[in-house]
Amino acid sequence: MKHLSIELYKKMFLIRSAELQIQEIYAQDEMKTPMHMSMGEEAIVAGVVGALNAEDQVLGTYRSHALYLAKTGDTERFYAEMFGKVGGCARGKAGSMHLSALGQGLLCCSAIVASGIPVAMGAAFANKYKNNGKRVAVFFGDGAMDEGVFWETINFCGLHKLPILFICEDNGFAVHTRREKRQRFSSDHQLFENFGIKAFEENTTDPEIIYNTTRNALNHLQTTGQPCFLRFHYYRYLEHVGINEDFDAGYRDREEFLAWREKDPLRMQRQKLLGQGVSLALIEALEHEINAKVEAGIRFARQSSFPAECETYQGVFQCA
Amino acid sequence: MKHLSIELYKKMFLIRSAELQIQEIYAQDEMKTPMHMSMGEEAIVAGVVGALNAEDQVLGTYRSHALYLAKTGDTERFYAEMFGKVGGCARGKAGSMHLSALGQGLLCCSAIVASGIPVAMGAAFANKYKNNGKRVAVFFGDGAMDEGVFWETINFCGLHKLPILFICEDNGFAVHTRREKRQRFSSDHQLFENFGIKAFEENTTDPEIIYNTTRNALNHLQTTGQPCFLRFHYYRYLEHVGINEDFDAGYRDREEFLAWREKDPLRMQRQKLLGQGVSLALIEALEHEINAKVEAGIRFARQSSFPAECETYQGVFQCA
Amino acid sequence: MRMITYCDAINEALIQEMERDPSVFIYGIGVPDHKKIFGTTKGILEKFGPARCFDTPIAEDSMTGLALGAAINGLRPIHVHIRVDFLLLAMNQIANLISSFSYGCGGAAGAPLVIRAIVGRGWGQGFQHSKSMHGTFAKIPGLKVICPTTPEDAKGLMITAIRDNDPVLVFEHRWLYWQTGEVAKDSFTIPLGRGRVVKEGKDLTIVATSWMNVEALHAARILERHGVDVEIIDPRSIVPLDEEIIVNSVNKTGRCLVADNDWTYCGFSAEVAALVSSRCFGRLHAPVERLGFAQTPCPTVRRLENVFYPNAEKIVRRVEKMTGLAPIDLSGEVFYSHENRFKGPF
Amino acid sequence: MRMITYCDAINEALIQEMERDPSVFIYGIGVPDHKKIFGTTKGILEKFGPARCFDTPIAEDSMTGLALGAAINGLRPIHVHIRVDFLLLAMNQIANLISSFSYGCGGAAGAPLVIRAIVGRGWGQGFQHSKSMHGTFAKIPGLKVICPTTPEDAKGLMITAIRDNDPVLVFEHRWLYWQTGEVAKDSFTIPLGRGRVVKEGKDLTIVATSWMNVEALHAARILERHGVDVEIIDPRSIVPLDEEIIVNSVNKTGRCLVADNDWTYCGFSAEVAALVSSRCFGRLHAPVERLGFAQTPCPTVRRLENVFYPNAEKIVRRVEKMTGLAPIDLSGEVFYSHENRFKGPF
Ligand SMILES: Cc1ncc(C[n+]2csc(CCOP(=O)(O)OP(=O)(O)O)c2C)c(N)n1
Ligand SMILES: Cc1ncc(C[n+]2csc(CCOP(=O)(O)OP(=O)(O)O)c2C)c(N)n1
Ligand SMILES: [Mg+2]
Ligand SMILES: [Mg+2]
Repeated sequence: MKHLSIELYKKMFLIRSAELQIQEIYAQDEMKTPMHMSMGEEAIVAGVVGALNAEDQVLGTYRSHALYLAKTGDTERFYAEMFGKVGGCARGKAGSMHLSALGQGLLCCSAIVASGIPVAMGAAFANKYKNNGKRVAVFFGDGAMDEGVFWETINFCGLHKLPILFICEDNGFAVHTRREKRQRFSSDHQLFENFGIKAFEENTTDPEIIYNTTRNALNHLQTTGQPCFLRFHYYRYLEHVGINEDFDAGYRDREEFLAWREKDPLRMQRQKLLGQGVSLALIEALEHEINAKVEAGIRFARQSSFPAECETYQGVFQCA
Repeated sequence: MKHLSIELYKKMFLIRSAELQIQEIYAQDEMKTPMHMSMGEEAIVAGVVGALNAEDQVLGTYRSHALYLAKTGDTERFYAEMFGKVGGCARGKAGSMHLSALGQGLLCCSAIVASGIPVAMGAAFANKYKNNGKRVAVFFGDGAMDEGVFWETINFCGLHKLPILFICEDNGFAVHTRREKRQRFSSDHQLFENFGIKAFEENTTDPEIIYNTTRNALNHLQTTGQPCFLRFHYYRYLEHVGINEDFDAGYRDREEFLAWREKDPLRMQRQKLLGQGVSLALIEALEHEINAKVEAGIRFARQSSFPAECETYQGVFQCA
Repeated sequence: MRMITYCDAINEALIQEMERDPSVFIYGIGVPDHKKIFGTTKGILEKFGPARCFDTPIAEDSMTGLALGAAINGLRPIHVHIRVDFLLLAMNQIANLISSFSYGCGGAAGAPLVIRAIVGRGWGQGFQHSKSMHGTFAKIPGLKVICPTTPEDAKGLMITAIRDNDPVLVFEHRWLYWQTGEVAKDSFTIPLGRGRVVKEGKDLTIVATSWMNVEALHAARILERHGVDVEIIDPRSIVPLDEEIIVNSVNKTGRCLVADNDWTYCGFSAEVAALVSSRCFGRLHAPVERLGFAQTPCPTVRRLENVFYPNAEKIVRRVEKMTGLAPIDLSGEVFYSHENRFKGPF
Repeated sequence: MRMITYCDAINEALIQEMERDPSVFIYGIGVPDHKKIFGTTKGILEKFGPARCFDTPIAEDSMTGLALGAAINGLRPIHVHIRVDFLLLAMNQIANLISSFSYGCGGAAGAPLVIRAIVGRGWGQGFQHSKSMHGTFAKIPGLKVICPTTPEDAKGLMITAIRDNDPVLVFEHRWLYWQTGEVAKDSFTIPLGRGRVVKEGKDLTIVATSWMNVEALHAARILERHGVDVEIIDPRSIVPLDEEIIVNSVNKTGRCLVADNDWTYCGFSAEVAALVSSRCFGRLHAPVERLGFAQTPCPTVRRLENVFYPNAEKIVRRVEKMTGLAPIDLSGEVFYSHENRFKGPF
């Protein structure tokens, strides 16, 4: 229990720390890639990924800093990709919006809304075909459910009972547009039931609740074969794309943010650890270690070289 | 009441008679266009179109002989289109799969599954924008609900309360594939409720039941502003495309067909009329008149000329 | 050697690859039904079962995503579309995801998948069932695109496509299904990116794609009787393209007609014309000419369809103009009409 | 005359047309939000209300169907996409329905709708936010496609597009938004299908699209100092195409470089090269050359992006080769870099 709390805190702290560094140095224009920040959603990603096995696979969107860090624990290839260096997870060709780590189970992050969802279905299909026991969790925003391909996918997954979790990271907005302006549907349970999919929902910044919900979903999948849809609410701290706040834009209130920040997942979990009797010294040591890892990642990225110009033409095909 | 029964019978008889003629003469290869026959669905189309006002608008699919005939009552432009003649509703350029009659409210028939559904939404949007009181009914097969665009469309229509009826002509098959193999979802009422859409369902070959269901739906739309989804079951008498039966193909049973044909909409309605005291002589006179109209349509088509070769290049743009 | 149809050649390629490699599976609307995609998938369900040969909902977008995801996880999907027009619903997956998957992970892995798309004229199919579009897909970097013409090419290129670690789109013209040719029984591959000299000649080069090779050959026979010796080049693969075989031929003949089974404007025929005009600059006796679909949506009525589609007669007429040949009397000539083989209904 | 930006010119065109014609409405993801599509939709919600200016779900396919249906029923929709890449999700509606609507009803009615698609380089946007694709859409008969370059063209062509009874796709390069130029305040139209001579010259013709006109002009200034007098032609509209203005220019100069803001393979540059090679046959001193995107998905890192995208420097280098000019020392030259105007974040 305590162990789990610490593990989840570490995952979250890595994400937060890594993004704080991005905020810190983005203005230096070394990272020429559009940043869709994860700040605010750390508990979701840490909780879900924490509940998965290492062999399980995930897919994400353009907003996948958290997912990459939680799934891989790596900071070097992460930052090198942000810096556009050959040491990056895609040799600098993909940038912030298209992180991947095939060996560690992050299969694809697509910047076209909802487009990773059917790809995740394909990955789950393959796992079932090979009967290898791996599960797939696909992360997407509430906006993805606007797209028809989402509905096509849940239908097929429900029909074929594919081993997949749909993780909706619901921040109530697609860019600046509220969910109510885009989606008429509301009652998950009833709706997804109809597609043979079990729905779960949590409105929390506690990664352990998310962890447990995910475990329940995985159990449900295991015992019934039914895919699960998990909706987790959170608040996007920063602007849609970029590293700044945007409460002056007028489409949402700073008050809302402040209410959420009261329950900031990092602060809450840290308090919980202290309450569980974890010593401040231990926590600080962990934090220190993670911060050092983040700094090491940035150092690595800075030292890595830019790809040679000829690399522009490489990697288009596997078999030339 | 009796009047309605007669009107619906006339609509159905026109459809059946027109298609019997197609079956009769198709082998002569004058109609070089793939035929997706309406035989079996007459009650649905007659009932729904009968319930609409003349100014209301409809859209259909490649399987829209019935829809065209019920909405327009025309046989000349109908057959001329089948024959590829300039007298056709599209001067012979569209054929059986793309009938239209803009002046009479048949806006578009698309042979890409589900693709007419969002177009119907646009038409309904325009009617609401202009506040002209017109309603749109879009016809599609059960297969159309496989496509994501269907879900996108009902979401937007539910959200914006557009004046539209979704008419699902459910024959349980997409080409040769049963619905259960393609669709996990089942409970219309619950499902569409979630999208702000009221669902209706009938399994009947009685056009008056369909007429009444449609009237109810139109009333519901009128009073609540909610779009409606109407599922009507029927049996496709012939092969998916073509004028023949296909019970030897093995994907469905002749027995099924025979059970449905017991309830053939034409025969049932005719019996009903007789039961209502409509004289056989009157019925036969109506039938005779309609058959004559069908024959006149075919004559017209035969006499109409083929488009000149230069017409290939015309009509691509309105403003050249 | 054995003579078999193009249809059977494809079927054989699919079966041999599925036997060889359990990661190959085939799916799509109607794939296992009794019509068997014009016969190309016959016996597959029976032999390999529903896990490796299955039907789908009518949901091209997500079903294409399925191919990509399965390919990432080590399978080799073959997704079949009975008309290429339906691929337009999957354009996002194809052009935004599949094409850039390898590049987008820095070349770490590819997406070995095959998309089979059937094209070609039918029974008055009209503007929504008549496209070809190999040029449209060829424009997107990261996709390989092939148009096999002969039964031998159909088998050899299909096997290569399945084994290739990149996404390959295969365009199959339905009229070719009934063409016969010699095909080895054993499995064999034909490399992508190598064209084929269909017929040698010295006066003019016709670069033809897919069914247009059949028409070009017919035209060449007619022209031969009137003293014009045409060379026909079938590039077979649109991406990668065998530029050399085209350039060498035109350098020899000095004249080039591109007969493409697609619209010409911004299409593959434009690419070949641009390529030839540039690389054979100074060796051309006349401008490169192009034949393709009329720049209109496809009409349904036969008379206009005949204007819309290119064929042997139009090739003859164009070559006459290009070579200054007097108009040939074609009144006795019987041109290919699918009607003679395949009557309605569609 | 007044100098305004391209962005303001579009905004003015939209507002003037919405004032003039109550059947015009504008919608799309983000259209009414505070970012106002780079400012092009500013003031519209405030002036015309949410019935005529509204946001949508992220559902490109159905939202494009909405345009067609509304157009059939007499409205004039303007559908906006902040990246053209998202239009690929609507390919079915565009290529299978909208393009053939007029033809498919025998010319009885058209589909008067406008689709605005923004293209152009940003802040390392990568392969899913970088396409251009005017050539892809231009290939489909029944669609009109325009790429305005100057503020004046942006306004005049936009107004024409809105009033046109056919579907018009407008490609707007985001870097152009901040370019300024003289634009009349009152409403005016510029006919589709007429190109513009951006700069007269006698030695070589550059046919440039969209932003490439800015780069070509820069290149021309450099080349001028070295004795090469370049003529620049902006076709402005891709469909219909003003062939004559291109052909006349190349007949005069004898040399042609096509600088297109898109991939070259099977693209618009291939079409122009084919056209010029054919119609100016015998008058060309050298083969037509083409510049465009590298035939790869677009990489993110700046150094490779610079290889991927064509620009003034590459034009200069290409013209040097085409004209036999000695390499110009460009070390002192400051080439356009959006970075100088627009720093991250994206
Ligand atoms: C198909 C498509 N349409 C539009 C966009 C532009 N876009 C980028 S992010 C976004 C909002 C997505 O919202 P959501 O899915 O809720 O994710 P969030 O950003 O809130 O995490 C939009 C519309 C896109 N990337 N892809
Ligand atoms: C997008 C698309 N995919 C595939 C097809 C091929 N196709 C034509 S009809 C059809 C079945 C449609 O079934 P349904 O909607 O139930 O209509 P029905 O034929 O039963 O009336 C299919 C798959 C198509 N026309 N469009
Ligand atoms: Mg969101
Ligand atoms: Mg059906």
